[in-house]
Amino acid sequence: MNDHARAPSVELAGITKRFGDVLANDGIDLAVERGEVHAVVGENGAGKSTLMSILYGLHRPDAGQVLRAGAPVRLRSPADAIAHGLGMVHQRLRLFPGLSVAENVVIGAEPVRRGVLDRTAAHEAVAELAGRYGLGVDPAARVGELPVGVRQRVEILKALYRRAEVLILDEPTAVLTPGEADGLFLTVREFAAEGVSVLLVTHKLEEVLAASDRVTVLRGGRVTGRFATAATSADELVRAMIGRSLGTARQERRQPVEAPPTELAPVDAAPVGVKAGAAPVGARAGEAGSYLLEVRDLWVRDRDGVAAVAGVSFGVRAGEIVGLAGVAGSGQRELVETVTGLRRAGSGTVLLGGRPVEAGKERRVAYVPGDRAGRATAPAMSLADNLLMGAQHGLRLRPAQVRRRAAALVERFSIRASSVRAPIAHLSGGNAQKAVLARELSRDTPVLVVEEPTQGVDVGAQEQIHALLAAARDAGRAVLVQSSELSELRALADRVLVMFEGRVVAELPVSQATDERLGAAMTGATLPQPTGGAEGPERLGVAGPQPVGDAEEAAG
Amino acid sequence: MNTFLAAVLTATAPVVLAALGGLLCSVSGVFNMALEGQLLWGAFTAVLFSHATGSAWLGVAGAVLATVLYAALLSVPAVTFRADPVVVAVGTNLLALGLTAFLMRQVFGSGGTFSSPDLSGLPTLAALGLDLPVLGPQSPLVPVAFLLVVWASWWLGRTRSGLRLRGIGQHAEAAESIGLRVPVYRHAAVLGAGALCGLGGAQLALGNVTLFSEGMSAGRGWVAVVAVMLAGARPWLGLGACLLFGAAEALGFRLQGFGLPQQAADAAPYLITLLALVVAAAMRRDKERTV
Amino acid sequence: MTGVENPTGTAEPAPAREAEARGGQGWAVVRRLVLSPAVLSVAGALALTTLVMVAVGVDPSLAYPALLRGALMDGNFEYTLAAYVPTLGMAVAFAIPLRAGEFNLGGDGQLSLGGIAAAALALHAGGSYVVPLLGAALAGALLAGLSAPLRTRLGIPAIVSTLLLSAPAVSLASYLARFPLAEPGTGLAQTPLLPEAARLPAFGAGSYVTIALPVVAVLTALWLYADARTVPGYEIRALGANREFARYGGVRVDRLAAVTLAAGGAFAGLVGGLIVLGPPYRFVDGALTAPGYTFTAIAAVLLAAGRPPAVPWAVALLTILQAGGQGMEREAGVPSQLTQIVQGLIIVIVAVGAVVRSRSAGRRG
Amino acid sequence: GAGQPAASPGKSVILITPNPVGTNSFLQLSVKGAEAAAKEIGASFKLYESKDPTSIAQNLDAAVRAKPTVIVGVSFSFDDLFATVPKQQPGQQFLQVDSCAKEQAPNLTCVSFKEHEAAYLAGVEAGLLSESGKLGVVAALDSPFVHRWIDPFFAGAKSVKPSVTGTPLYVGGNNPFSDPARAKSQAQTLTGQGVDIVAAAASAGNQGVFEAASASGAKAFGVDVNQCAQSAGTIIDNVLKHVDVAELAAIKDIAAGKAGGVKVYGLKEGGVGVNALDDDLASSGCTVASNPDVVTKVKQVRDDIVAGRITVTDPLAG
Ligand SMILES: Nc1ncnc2c1ncn2[C@@H]1O[C@H](COP(=O)(O)OP(=O)(O)OP(=O)(O)O)[C@@H](O)[C@H]1O
Ligand SMILES: Nc1ncnc2c1ncn2[C@@H]1O[C@H](COP(=O)(O)OP(=O)(O)OP(=O)(O)O)[C@@H](O)[C@H]1O
Ligand SMILES: [Mg+2]
Ligand SMILES: [Mg+2]
Repeated sequence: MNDHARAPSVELAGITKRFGDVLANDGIDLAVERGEVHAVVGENGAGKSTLMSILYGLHRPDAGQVLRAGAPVRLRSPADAIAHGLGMVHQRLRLFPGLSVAENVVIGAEPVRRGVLDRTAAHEAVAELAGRYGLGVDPAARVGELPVGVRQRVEILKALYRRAEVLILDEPTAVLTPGEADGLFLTVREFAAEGVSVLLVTHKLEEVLAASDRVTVLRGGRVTGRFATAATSADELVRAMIGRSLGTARQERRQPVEAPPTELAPVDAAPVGVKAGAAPVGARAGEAGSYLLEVRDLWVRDRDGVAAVAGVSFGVRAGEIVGLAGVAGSGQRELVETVTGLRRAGSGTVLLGGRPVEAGKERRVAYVPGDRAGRATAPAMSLADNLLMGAQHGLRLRPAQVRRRAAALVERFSIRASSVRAPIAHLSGGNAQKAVLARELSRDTPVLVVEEPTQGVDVGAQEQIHALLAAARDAGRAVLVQSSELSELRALADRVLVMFEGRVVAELPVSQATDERLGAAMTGATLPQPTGGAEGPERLGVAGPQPVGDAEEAAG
Repeated sequence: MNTFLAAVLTATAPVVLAALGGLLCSVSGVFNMALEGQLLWGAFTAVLFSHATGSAWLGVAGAVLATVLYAALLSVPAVTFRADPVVVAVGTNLLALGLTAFLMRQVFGSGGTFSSPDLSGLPTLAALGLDLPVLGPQSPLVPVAFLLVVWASWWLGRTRSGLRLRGIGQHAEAAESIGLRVPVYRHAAVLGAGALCGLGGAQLALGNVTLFSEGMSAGRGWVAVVAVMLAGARPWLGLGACLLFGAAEALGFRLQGFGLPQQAADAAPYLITLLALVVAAAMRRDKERTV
Repeated sequence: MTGVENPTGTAEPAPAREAEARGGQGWAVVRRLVLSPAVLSVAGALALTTLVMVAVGVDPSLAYPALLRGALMDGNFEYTLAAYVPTLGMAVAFAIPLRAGEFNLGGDGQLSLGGIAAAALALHAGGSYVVPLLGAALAGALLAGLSAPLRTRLGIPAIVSTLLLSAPAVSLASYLARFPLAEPGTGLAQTPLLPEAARLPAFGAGSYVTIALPVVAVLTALWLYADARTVPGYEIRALGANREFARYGGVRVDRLAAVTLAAGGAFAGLVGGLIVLGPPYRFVDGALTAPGYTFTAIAAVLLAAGRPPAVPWAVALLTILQAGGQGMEREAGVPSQLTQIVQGLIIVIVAVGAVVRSRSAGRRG
Repeated sequence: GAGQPAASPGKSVILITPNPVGTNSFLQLSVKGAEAAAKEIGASFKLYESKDPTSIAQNLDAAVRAKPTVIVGVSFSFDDLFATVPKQQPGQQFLQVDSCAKEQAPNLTCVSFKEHEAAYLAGVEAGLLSESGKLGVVAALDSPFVHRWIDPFFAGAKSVKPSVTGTPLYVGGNNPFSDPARAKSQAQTLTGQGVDIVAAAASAGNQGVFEAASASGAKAFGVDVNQCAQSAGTIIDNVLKHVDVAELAAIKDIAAGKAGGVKVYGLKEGGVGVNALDDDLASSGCTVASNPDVVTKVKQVRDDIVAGRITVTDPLAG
């Protein structure tokens, strides 16, 4: 009895797991006490998800064992794990697209009345949970029709509903807004206070520092550091993770370069592969090229006929990064899809280099989609084949050349992959993201559109990706970045557009884009116009064709 | 008109039962193309047990049991070993054809058709004192078939196991990660489909007629497969497809009497079903456009 | 349907091959071969069928040699080849759209329509076999191509529309063969003999092996090449693996899906033409669909589990099984019902063996 | 049998069918005939079932290699092959049942039937016995060949009662020869329209036709063999085609060295008929037995046909 009381709530001892040639976990020891929030951090491919999957019975370790309250347990399936009081939020969402939110949350532990599903109770329970933790979802909505961010909330609700004694969260905040993330961590703390042990996998060190009690750092499948959160710093964690400190000038702004680049060079040619102490990322405020991407009074209706994009106008100049902020579902997705020609505009125009975009025709922008498994990759195809998509031309396919090109990209973008022939599904989440970025950045299109550029990407790679995007801008590209990470937008963008209910409700130069201002705009609150006279909240955005005129003036 | 309705109901009942089975499988994520063979096996075993016991009801029970066993030939390879269910179905359909014809010679001593005055068929509803003139002279399994559709629709939508089955079919990994034992549900669905095909076969051989003849399922299992593909996870839609198909068939029969070529009558149910699909799809699109 | 789960087949069990190379010692190789799931599944199938034979009083020592002779020896090989050619053609007809994620279950209809079109052209257009063959391919392509707009404009899956269109096409061909195109004065359900000029040249007088064999072989090889080594082949694979991904990558997904469906239909129609223009040189109603080429072909393609180069081998396995079955009936007096039983069992067991194999390879990889 | 010669290794009969025998009563009869013949001449018997023209050719090849006493091919499906193969194999005897190849070789014997004459007689019975004046036929498939059973049946009925109408319905579908449920449904359609006599020509579907007739108080005709016992009190008579008898005779002749030529079996030769003409009518179970005047009339029509006073139009000859 006493022993049990003292034993950690859950303990992983000597866990080793090999996938073919990849040693994903190499003798990992990790213990979590009752009521403790334990962060697990590490580079992409460090083995975090694998370790969590083993704990949840999804993979079986080659060596080592799992102990629960001091006693070894056999976890052959998630059913076993659940029986032992474990719950997990997966990095790759595991939801039923055809079921409603409420059904997704309660399935497996359904409320029943007289042998029949109690839908009312399910809806109430979900609404109550969602309300309590500030995760706004409609219990009756069909999950397949929800944006990724909202789906993530459903995944979290699932774990909350089950009230596990050990809760595993694998990158739960990857697509949450800061407000939602804060709400989640409040919840997590509440749980911990009730005695729940929480394992938190994340790449966001602020979250680690703010929410965890202890941290375990993985690198190359091994534990490279154990820290009490209170006694460590971001820098120390980073060093344990990647073996060095981050570029020091991350938050500083670089001075504008002298002249706008006259020629568009493909990113291939631009300096990439940022190493320690590489060129800092910064905005070159005020430097205006011509509009490479222009959106004029765009209206897009979704399937139910509701205006998802309602009269949006803006432009992105050569050599500029424009950020796109907004709560998930505010029309960003539809806007981006229309800009990239994957969706037909209801009315209005999108001009790329002055030429209108035609839906369904050749894509003329490089585009990094936010939905990695759904659009950005074909998980079952090889990494090489995934890296080719969009660049294929001619009639003959030269597999050797495809592989060579893939190997070069893998090398250049430091993607961790065992082989370019293996399915891209075998890559860790962050490495898959890097592969998509590698593919799109190597396209020599003047306009680059990126959704969630660092979704699920480790801090080292975040820095690298930011440098790549900045390099693209410096090479004279027009870059549109949508991110739910406000700090990311602030670090990257020259200007930030905020969308709310299908409209651009604010445009802020990066110097004025504080969390408070952005947050207010994102939730539809009116805010004092930062840049000039506004007639009302709706007109806060860049209205009508003014930017076009500006551009012409600037060009002339 | 009354006889037309009755004819449609009689002809459709075995198809409805098989389609319902296929639908349960498809909801659980197993594509069941073995319905044709299972229907045939059900018909044969129904006759076998009815003849042996002298009771049509024992024949029905025997058919259900025997076809559940036969369905294990699909469920074990496809669910446990994860073999391609379509390939396995091609095998079991062939097996059913050979096995019924072979056993028929062994048991009844002759090939081709077996019918006998000793073979007791299912009674009509009227004979059981349940006179429902609208339905015509039907075996009790006909209303049972249609009631089972109602029940399945309710069960899938409103019960715990129904919800879980739907979830498993949509995303097996997700189901596994909430602790559902996916194979158990899939086995249950495939074996349940076997039971329904047994019932359908019994209706065919002891209800529609009272005899067994080689290959007498005659494509009904394939019609059921089409219905399943049309219906997705919605039992009512499956029922609708079966009834539409049956009605078109019966109409084609009647029109033959007015000189419609037999080949056109054969084609009619397929073309009418396709036409109905096209009209439904076009209407859906129109609605989307006008909103 | 699991056929599309890994349609790319790109995951090569490279480590397995390396292990093989390393394990140069003969013993390990032999052991692995003997214990390989393929060998085990064939052995299992044989054991089970032997049991069935013994149970019903058929001498297996007569039946098995008869099976082999019936497929491969005594002049039977000619007929096995004659059955192999249409089955392989139908396999490709199913496999092409399958690579793009579309199921073509309407093979019988495309086959029949192609056959009757070839017969009609040969009888009424005169000339050589070229025009009838092209007409057959066109007929099949049009029928299968009909499913493409149904899919893209109205969202009716090809698997449904091809199946629904198949039966009416078979009926139409049957009607034409029985009435307008029937051999005059006989009332038989067949067309008259086709003119000499339209008949396919055969290898040897009266042989059932015609130039259909090289035609189908070359076309199959072209498909295998196109699939692995051309950009459209790559785009088709990507389309099958993830439609949204292909669309995002600039592939005209709807058009490409339509092309694959039509190409599959053309293959099936062509096979119909090749059968009809070969001996007995006429369209005999039911003769195209009775041997069940379509479903044998589907089973073979699914058995090949997304590895196109394996398709010809899977077709060969199933064809030999069927041809040999007839040999068993003739020589060993095995009743045809028993042949069906044996074939059914073998297909089930081989289906299991095929995945056990790919799964163990996947685990190693 | 004791008195019969034992099967000698040299002698054998090989029967090749164009389709699997299955439920096809005509093919079943031909198997029965060939089996009986083999027994009588002391030969072994083998059945080769085919499924399409290619497998027919393959089976014929294999049969030729086996060098049996006689190779029997059933139906017109052998017309093409038997036009060439017998010439290439002059030492081998061939028998074609139910059709005959053009340019007949001396080593090819043919037997064919005038089933339309029998169907006409059945029609006469139906015309005399129908009260509603509405007749129907349920056939497996709509094919000109099948009209040999349909058109003469209606013609025979009209010859005795000009006002009768006849409706043919076809089973069709996926397995037209073995779909009793569909056949029954077709028969119900007919009886629902007031038809009181239904002739069945649907192979395994016949039993379904009988069930429908029996349930609605209508009467039916069987085909090929005596089916009267299958539904007591429902079946008037059967359109008989004595394939087995003709085949037995032909094989015995060939074994005895009398090969070649075409033997046509009509009413005259007793190769086709109805049970009403048979001596054992009383024990046949057929209901026509209780209508002696009908039997008399049928016999008279038979005599007229045999004597050439009535010619039954063969739908195929047109
Ligand atoms: N199913 C699999 N098959 C083969 N290799 C795998 C598989 N799953 C993971 N790996 C490999 O194991 C290693 C660890 O992957 P894992 O997903 O655990 O990383 P991670 O730390 O979660 O990374 P990320 O932060 O990018 O999500 C990676 O190299 C990955 O490619
Ligand atoms: N059919 C193909 N086979 C193999 N690799 C291809 C094929 N098409 C494109 N690629 C790869 O994509 C890369 C990018 O193609 P891009 O459109 O930029 O043309 P490119 O660099 O001019 O190539 P190329 O020299 O083939 O014209 C090529 O260099 C090649 O590596
Ligand atoms: Mg991970
Ligand atoms: Mg990650």
